[in-house]
Amino acid sequence: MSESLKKLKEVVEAGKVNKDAAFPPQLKGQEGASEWAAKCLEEGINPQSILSDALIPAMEVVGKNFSENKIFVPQMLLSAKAMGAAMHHLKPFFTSGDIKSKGTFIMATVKGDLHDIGKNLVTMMVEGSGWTVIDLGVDVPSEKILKTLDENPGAVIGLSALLTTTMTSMGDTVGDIREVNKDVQIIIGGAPITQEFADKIGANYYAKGPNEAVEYLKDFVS
Amino acid sequence: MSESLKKLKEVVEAGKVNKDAAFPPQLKGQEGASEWAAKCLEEGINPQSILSDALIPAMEVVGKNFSENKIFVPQMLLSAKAMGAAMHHLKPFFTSGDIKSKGTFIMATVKGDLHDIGKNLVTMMVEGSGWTVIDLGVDVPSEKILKTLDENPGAVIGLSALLTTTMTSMGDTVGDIREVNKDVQIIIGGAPITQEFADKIGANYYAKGPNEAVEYLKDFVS
Amino acid sequence: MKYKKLVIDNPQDLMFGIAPNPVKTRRGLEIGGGQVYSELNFTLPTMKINNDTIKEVQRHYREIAEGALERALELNSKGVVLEFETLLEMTKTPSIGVDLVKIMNEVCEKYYANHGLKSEIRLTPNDLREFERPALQRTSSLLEPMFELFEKGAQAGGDLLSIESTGGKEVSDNALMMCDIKAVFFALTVLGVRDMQFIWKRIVEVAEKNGKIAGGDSACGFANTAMVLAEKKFIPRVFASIVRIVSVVRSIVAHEQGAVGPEKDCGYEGPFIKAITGVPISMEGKTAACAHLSPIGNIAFAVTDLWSNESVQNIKLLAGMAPTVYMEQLEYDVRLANTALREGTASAALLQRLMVQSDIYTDPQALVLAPENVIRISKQLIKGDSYVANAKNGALEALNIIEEALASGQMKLSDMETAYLPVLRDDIESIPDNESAFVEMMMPMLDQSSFLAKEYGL
Amino acid sequence: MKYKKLVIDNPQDLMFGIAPNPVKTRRGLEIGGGQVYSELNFTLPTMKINNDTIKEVQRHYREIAEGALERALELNSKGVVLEFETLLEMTKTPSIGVDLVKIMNEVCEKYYANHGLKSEIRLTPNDLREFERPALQRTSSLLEPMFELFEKGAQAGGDLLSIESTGGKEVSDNALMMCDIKAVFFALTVLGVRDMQFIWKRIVEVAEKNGKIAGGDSACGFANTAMVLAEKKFIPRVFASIVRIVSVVRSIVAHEQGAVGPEKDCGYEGPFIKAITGVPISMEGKTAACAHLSPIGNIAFAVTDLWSNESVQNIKLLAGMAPTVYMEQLEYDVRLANTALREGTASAALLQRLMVQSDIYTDPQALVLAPENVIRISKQLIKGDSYVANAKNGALEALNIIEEALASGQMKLSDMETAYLPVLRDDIESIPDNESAFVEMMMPMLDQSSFLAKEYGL
Ligand code: B12
Ligand code: B12
Repeated sequence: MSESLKKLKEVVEAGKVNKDAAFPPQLKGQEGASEWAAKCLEEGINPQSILSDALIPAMEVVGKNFSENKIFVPQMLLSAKAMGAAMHHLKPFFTSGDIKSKGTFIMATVKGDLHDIGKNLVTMMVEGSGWTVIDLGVDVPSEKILKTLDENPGAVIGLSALLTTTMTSMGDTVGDIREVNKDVQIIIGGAPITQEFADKIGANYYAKGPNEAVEYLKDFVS
Repeated sequence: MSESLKKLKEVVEAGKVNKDAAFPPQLKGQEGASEWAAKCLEEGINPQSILSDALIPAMEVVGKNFSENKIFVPQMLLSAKAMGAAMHHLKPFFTSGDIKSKGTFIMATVKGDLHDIGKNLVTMMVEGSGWTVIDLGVDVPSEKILKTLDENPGAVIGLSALLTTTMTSMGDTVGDIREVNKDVQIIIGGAPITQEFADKIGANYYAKGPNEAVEYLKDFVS
Repeated sequence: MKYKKLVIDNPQDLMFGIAPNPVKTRRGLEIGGGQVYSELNFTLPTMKINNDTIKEVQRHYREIAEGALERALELNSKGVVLEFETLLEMTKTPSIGVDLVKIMNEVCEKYYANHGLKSEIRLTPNDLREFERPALQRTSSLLEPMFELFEKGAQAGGDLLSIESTGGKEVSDNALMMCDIKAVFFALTVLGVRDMQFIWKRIVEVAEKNGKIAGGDSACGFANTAMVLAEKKFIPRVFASIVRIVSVVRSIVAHEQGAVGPEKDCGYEGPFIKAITGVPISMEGKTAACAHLSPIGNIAFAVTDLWSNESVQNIKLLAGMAPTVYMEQLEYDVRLANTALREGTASAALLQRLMVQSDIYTDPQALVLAPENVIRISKQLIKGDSYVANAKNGALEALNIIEEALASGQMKLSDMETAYLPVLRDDIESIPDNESAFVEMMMPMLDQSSFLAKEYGL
Repeated sequence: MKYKKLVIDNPQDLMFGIAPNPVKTRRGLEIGGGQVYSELNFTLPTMKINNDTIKEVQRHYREIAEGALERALELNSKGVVLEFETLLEMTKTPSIGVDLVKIMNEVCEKYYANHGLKSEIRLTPNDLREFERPALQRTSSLLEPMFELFEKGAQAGGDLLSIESTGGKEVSDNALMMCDIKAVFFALTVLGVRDMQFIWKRIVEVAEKNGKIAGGDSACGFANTAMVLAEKKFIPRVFASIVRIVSVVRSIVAHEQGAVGPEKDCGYEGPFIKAITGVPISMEGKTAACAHLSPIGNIAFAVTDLWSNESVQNIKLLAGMAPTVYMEQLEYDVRLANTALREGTASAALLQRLMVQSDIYTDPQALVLAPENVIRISKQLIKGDSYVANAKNGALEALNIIEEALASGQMKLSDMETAYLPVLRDDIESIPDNESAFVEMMMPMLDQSSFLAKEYGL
């Protein structure tokens, strides 16, 4: 593996976004994900390899550390930001088809529900694992999800609900989606959700947290 | 109302079974339900009236007192026994058709469940309200209930379950009954049961306690 | 009865967390050794147990154990007992129960190895014999799966063996509803005692053979049932409080047969048994409100060594699964008491006094659990020459205590309640001290179809 | 900030059940008047709220109130607060919420008239404004239904008015996840304070106009969220403990505007606000494990006047409906404390000490709640000339306290935790005392699309 790829992986793991970034303090003034990604491209490294051999593995380490309580969320967020900064340089290659995303993940907190801290974490981790994520925000009506699904055929849907009252709204949403599309994968989560509930409303999977979602998604790479 | 009918009502309320009965102490040596029922018949009082004007009203008072925590279970049980002693004299008139029972109530604790204290209370109170009760006991399989229903067409069924595991057995029992008979009234109860659960498994009614059951049954007098 | 002298005869020595004969477990719990531990109890949510669901059942028990121990660890717990009280199917097909013990024991072992968190499983098979009516207490073929579960479950990691045996319940059920105290005496001091002798001899053998701990037995189907019925206002509280005392002579038999504790939680005989025998006990109070409401939320803690929640389903509350939630609640109760123990006798005594004083005069069932009264009653419970006589003396002393509290004005009871006091006293006094005389007196009065005398060696 | 002097400046005077300015309610509760009361919180099980279900919704709330008060009566409760925290639909369509208040008030009235049981409803509409993003804190049309519910709900029997207002949350949400303490300061001491001034002026007006009691506001979406995140190990505990301190200067604004207490439960600013203003407070600890796990199960009780369970769904546990079960658990906790209060200062002080000592060094969030530390920090929280400066001083004192506990070896924290201490200190010290200087400093660093400065009068 080239030195630059290694470095890129390192700085993403460390959460160093770019040279100017103040975090982490011990890398102050050094180059970050943005610079190293550019350098990799300059060196002619295959963009797909940049993604698959540096960015995603880095985020896997980060995800693992997080799930083992070895780092806190901010560190994970910084790594996600660093990955984002690197991805910025890779954007054109997605458009040109040189890199393929693992797929599209549409994420929403359901109608009537405003809780988004959990959703945001999931979004970030799924993104970090190489998926293209479309975050529709909170209090999202079914129509909006269906429209987005229409525009992104083959996407996987993630739904979040934190209130006992909006769990039923989650049930409705899944129902609405199923009316149009029987086969789309729907993953649900949120503190009050259980596997039984997922079965009941016809969702495919209940994920306790982001890591379980990332694991499960591995089967659906397009 | 004749003196003897009044007396009969009084002794049933008081729980005085017969002359020999030790309870209640203040009626020691006095005549009880058995004697007064015989006397009523001797006096030529209509058996239906003995039931409807003395026994059932007495048990209604008892039920009300119990539900208002004015008496304990033993007092209620003694009244039920007193009523039973009086009913003994009325038996022939049921056979002859001179008295009509309000209907038949088949009661059982479901398969796998041995709790019967609650069931027994319900049995007693429903009996006291003028229904013919068939108590099938505890740990009762569906077949036994269906057989009894077969022998007693038009009967109402009561089911009791106290365990979270036997709640599902209650669901099965209701399912089995419904396969054969869509219309039979099924009332369920027991500490873990709720109205939602009743709706879910297709029972007609969830009764919190005996009084609610007696109230509900009023609509189904045959 | 074997015991002739109280091991603890001073109320001041009756203290939570401290038992004269503490029990040390494999992973290092010292129950009664100077601190109180949580005893978490749990059960399945509404679901079937069969071949199709068995994986799901196992998932539940693993989730329960993981959730509870993770939370206990997080809260710096000093140790936990997980009580696995089996449901019918798990005893009928012992392999189901044994596999669940294995699963939970794995979790216990993991937390012990990785984090030093001490935990132990109390294995409590349910008494299958009551499925036959009338029950065949001694000759039932159902004893076989029960003892298979005891034996193999113990080997699989169920280190503390217990049961809530049901000998005498055939008579007690009706007796409770009729408030027939003589029949209750018969159920507990004749049938119950005889069945306890029979079954605990065998349980102690299993424990000794497998190097495990024979815990104890509580009269759940008797005394706890009476409390639940009294709480529903179905029977008088004074009656329920006497049932509790009578049940002591029945449950203590486990220890006569060699059970070393911890005694089981849900009959509340514990305080008396601790005073008489010195074994550590388990109790349940406010934190068992999930399983039943009670009038003894605080006072139940006063002299306990394990603190239990009796039972909660594995369902989701807003914070997480209910057993995890109850683990936290137990731990905080226990932590408060252990802080007092660490501070020393004066602090512990004050905390105990607050627990006692906050409940004592609200209900006769609370009243009899005050340490002073426990000692007074326990002295009577060992005075006589037969189980019957002991129960009689204990019950009469409890009546004295209730009447004194009423006379002094400290306790108030409704007329409906107090009306039962003279009736109870008369009835109890009419009971002969001698077992055979008592049996002779009772036999004609009992529904002979409900129980088989010869199954009790009568 | 209005307050320049502590109403309670001696830790010994900071005691559960006793507030210098107690609040007397219509049916005779005296909150802070010498005893602690339970505050029961509850919510619906999984279900929709719409025209088809409204009868069922009402049935739930009636059942909750009936079950809880019946149990409280049974347990000789001295009084209960029922907190009705509304769900979205009940505020959006105020008549739904008002009808539910009526139903519960009827139940309260019935138990008062028939049995003398005192109870009161705390009406807590949810803050609808956060449904618009970015929120229109001052100009939103959603303020209308919110205040309609306040007004008509108060008239229907919601005697204590509260809210968990969300001004500043747009900034805080992200700040918590990033552990960006400067942004947290901005969210709470600039945006939060300004929004509190706006909304509490109006709430106090409603209360005064209708002869009702303006209770208080807790920074649930800030400090409680931080605690939940820390409990999940998502953010450091030291960070969460500082957020709690900073939130005090935001929540105290309700009282500057005229709210008289009881302060609300779920942000845990209470102890500081009690020391500074003398109003009675509500807290939640072990008995709120149903709603969230926490590291402050016992210490949360130490100086509280109401004891809350935060929230539990109306679902069935083995003993009965969960709110009834939690009512019992709260009552026993409260009864213990009230027994101590009745015995006198020494007993109460000892019980408090046990509560404090049992948790204090297990977590920085517990540490800052110890009465001594509450007083130390409160002194700092009123020293400065601006909300920002006060929060800064308080937070720095909290850091001092944490560092002292670490240095003395009494508290242990992982390296992951302690690594944050110098970072926090540097960041906090870099904050200017002056609000406009702080705003100037922060504006460029914040995501301007997430909040509207002018909606805060900036
Ligand atoms: C923070 C919070 C808030 C914040 C939300 C801030 C925000 N931007 O999200 C604020 C203050 C705004 C808020 C408002 C309300 N809240 Co709120 N809130 C909470 C709190 C304290 C923490 C939630 C949280 O962020 N947890 C941390 C995150 C990381 O965990 P998480 O969301 O569970 O997500 C994780 C997993 O579940 C999973 N996950 C989540 N979603 C998904 C989706 C997928 C696809 C996957 C794979 C995984 C996944 O991954 C995440 C990471 O592990 C909870 C308490 C609790 N015990 O959960 C109450 C809580 C959820 N809220 C509650 C209530 C009642 C409300 C309000 C109605 C209060 C009111 N009356 O005003 C309003 C409702 C507003 C609305 N309509 O949504 C109640 C719910 C009770 C009920 N009936 O269901 C709770 C349980 C509090 C309580 N104990 O009473 N709340
Ligand atoms: C007494 C009792 C027993 C006695 C039963 C005696 C008997 N002959 O019935 C004994 C000791 C035998 C027993 C055994 C067991 N029990 Co049990 N038992 C109880 C207890 C303490 C009280 C039940 C009771 O009688 N209540 C009084 C009566 C009057 O109330 P009720 O039954 O609810 O009935 C009222 C209403 O519900 C209604 N009603 C009831 N049925 C019906 C039906 C109709 C049609 C209608 C209209 C109304 C109605 O009317 C009644 C009057 O108001 C409960 C605790 C509790 N909180 O309920 C545990 C409890 C039910 N038992 C429990 C358990 C676990 C068991 C065992 C499995 C224990 C074991 N491991 O051995 C065994 C199971 C045996 C079996 N397979 O059934 C658990 C259940 C947990 C779970 N998973 O669901 C409970 C909740 C105890 C606990 N907190 O853990 N138990």
